[in-house]
Amino acid sequence: MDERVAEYKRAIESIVLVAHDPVPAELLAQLLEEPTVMVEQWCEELAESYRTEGHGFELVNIAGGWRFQTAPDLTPYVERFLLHDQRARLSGAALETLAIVAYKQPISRGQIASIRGVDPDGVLRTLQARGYIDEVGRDSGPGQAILFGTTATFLEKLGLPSIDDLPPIAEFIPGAEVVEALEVGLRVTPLIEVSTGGADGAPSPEPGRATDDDTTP
Amino acid sequence: MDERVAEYKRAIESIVLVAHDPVPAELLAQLLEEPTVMVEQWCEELAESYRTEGHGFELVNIAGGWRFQTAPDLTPYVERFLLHDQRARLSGAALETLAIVAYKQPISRGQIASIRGVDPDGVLRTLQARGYIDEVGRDSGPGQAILFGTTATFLEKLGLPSIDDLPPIAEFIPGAEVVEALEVGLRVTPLIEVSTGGADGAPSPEPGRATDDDTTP
Amino acid sequence: MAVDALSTAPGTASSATSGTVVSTPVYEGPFDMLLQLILREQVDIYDINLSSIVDAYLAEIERMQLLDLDVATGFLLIAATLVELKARRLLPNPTDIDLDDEFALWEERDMLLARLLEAKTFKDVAQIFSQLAEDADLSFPRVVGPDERFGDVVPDMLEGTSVASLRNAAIRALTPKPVPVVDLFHVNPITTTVADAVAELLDELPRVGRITFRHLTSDLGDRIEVIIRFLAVLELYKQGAVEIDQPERFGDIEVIWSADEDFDTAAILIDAYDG
Repeated sequence: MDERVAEYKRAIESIVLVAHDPVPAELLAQLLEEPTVMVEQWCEELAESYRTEGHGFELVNIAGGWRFQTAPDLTPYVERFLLHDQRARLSGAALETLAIVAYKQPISRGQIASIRGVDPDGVLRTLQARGYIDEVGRDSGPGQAILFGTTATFLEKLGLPSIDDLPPIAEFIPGAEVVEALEVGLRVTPLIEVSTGGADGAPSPEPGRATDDDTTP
Repeated sequence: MDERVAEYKRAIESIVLVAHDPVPAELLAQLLEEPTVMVEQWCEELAESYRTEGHGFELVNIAGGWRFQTAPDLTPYVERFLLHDQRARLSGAALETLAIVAYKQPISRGQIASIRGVDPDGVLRTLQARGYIDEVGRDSGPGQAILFGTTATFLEKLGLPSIDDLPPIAEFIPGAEVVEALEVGLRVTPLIEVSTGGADGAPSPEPGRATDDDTTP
Repeated sequence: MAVDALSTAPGTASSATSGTVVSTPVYEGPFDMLLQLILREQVDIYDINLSSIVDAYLAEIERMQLLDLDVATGFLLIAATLVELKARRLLPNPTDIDLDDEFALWEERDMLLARLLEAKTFKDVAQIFSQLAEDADLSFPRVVGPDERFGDVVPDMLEGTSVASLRNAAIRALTPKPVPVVDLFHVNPITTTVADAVAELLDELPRVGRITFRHLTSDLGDRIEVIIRFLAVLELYKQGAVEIDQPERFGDIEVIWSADEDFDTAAILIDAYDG
């Protein structure tokens, strides 16, 4: 039994070595004619053994499959060999748009525009050209707007196993202090009323600013 | 000392992992800044350790360099994978790149990059590995960029008698040089004094242009 | 190598001028500008006066050398809401308020608040994405594929690809993408001022009464001229000479002449864009 497992692990190594893209555990399971759960366990064990043996490569679960990649601490050597920095950095606008698409997919251009407040056309084109997003369907509404979603390349770019591994969006909803700052900033109430609420009661020389620090909900 | 050797071995593993061609020991020696004889010894030791640990891959010295390859006894698994891999179709990006080469040959990597807006390196290598395109010459310009063209295999696969039998594409599509000029134009600050209204309608030479031509390797 | 305009570092815009790269803070649209004004610089809405936003905006245009009309449209909308909020806060007598107007304004404010919060959320997510990508970029995947020993087994990747689909791919790849920027080969020094544009509008608007912003700017070649005219519309809105209506978000804006018969146009002209 142990010998067979060793054989399967060797087979996994050989298949992943020749693959262009991450190999899904399901595909490995099909090729080995073994259950997917077992294959997943063997992959984990292989990955762990590479780590403990201190190899220069690692086996990782990324974008829905397993692949070989170089260990992160060896980047200087690999970059020196490849002679160029292959990393394509994304602008703030591109990252924000990508974030919206990732969490709200499928999403139309118009919906992105209304969240960002700017026309996302150019950014969408760049993200699509780089393969991070793609058209995933059409809106059923009258305009039949194109809907966008993220791709496997996006997951690879972020080093994530699947879209479910994105951090939960709830973690990013601004905290009470931010909401408060915005509310104060956009307060409708006339200034006269606002400035009378202070505990000290003394009229401040700059009424609009006085409430900034001590507004309590 | 032993620790440094371990680090060098890891670096060798990482470099050879991403290399498309066998990596000469001399090149590894250069990258590690260590003597070639030492590098050769470390490669031998790595190869030996893979054998004794019974991995599914091996490190071999072939065609003047070191590379990873699958163990011979696992060939059935590898072949099964390659035959079953549903994803072995040309991606949209690859097809577009192939189309650009087909219609615009001979064409340099830099010219393709400026048309597609992304680095075509990986795609070109895939297309070349499949025998659909090949290097057909060198640019006469300062960079002597490699020029690509399609192969006989490409014509055969598409059932075309010759490259002249490709269906024509509309005249309005500008050549690569126009698209490139457009891109260059977008990168420079627009506050250039341009004399307008030449009677012949010829655009005046664009100052930013000259330096951008030699970005092709 | 093709360097696209988006590959600059987050939060900065690089403009290459004769070799030197100048980095300046960038507002990613009107929400972002407002967020930064309120949160980063910790200024209260009371301190945000219109002219300073307009100044910042013009400065931004000058730095970026690139402007999309939609950016301007979004900015105009938010500026309008801000002006209204500001006006309400400065109102001397709170009892003088029309309740319907008051609710409408609250609604607008809540909408703006909600959108700012949403914008802030994704801005923070973008930071995490940036970090994830940076970490992931440290590892290089093996994408070598099978060696020559498997040459016979590798399926033909062109199988199922027709000549027609290759032709279509060529058309897709070679058709230049529409680029929403100023025609850089015909940029002239900017000669018009906001005051000039206000004068033109004061001549035109009372005659036409109601006109879309698109129509109002259809004769203008340069985007910068469009922007200047839009700033002029904003100025007239501030002075209460026009009303602005936009039925659809990001749709065309209607400018409606709403001044009284005895509206003092001369006063506006003198006042226009003094700050």
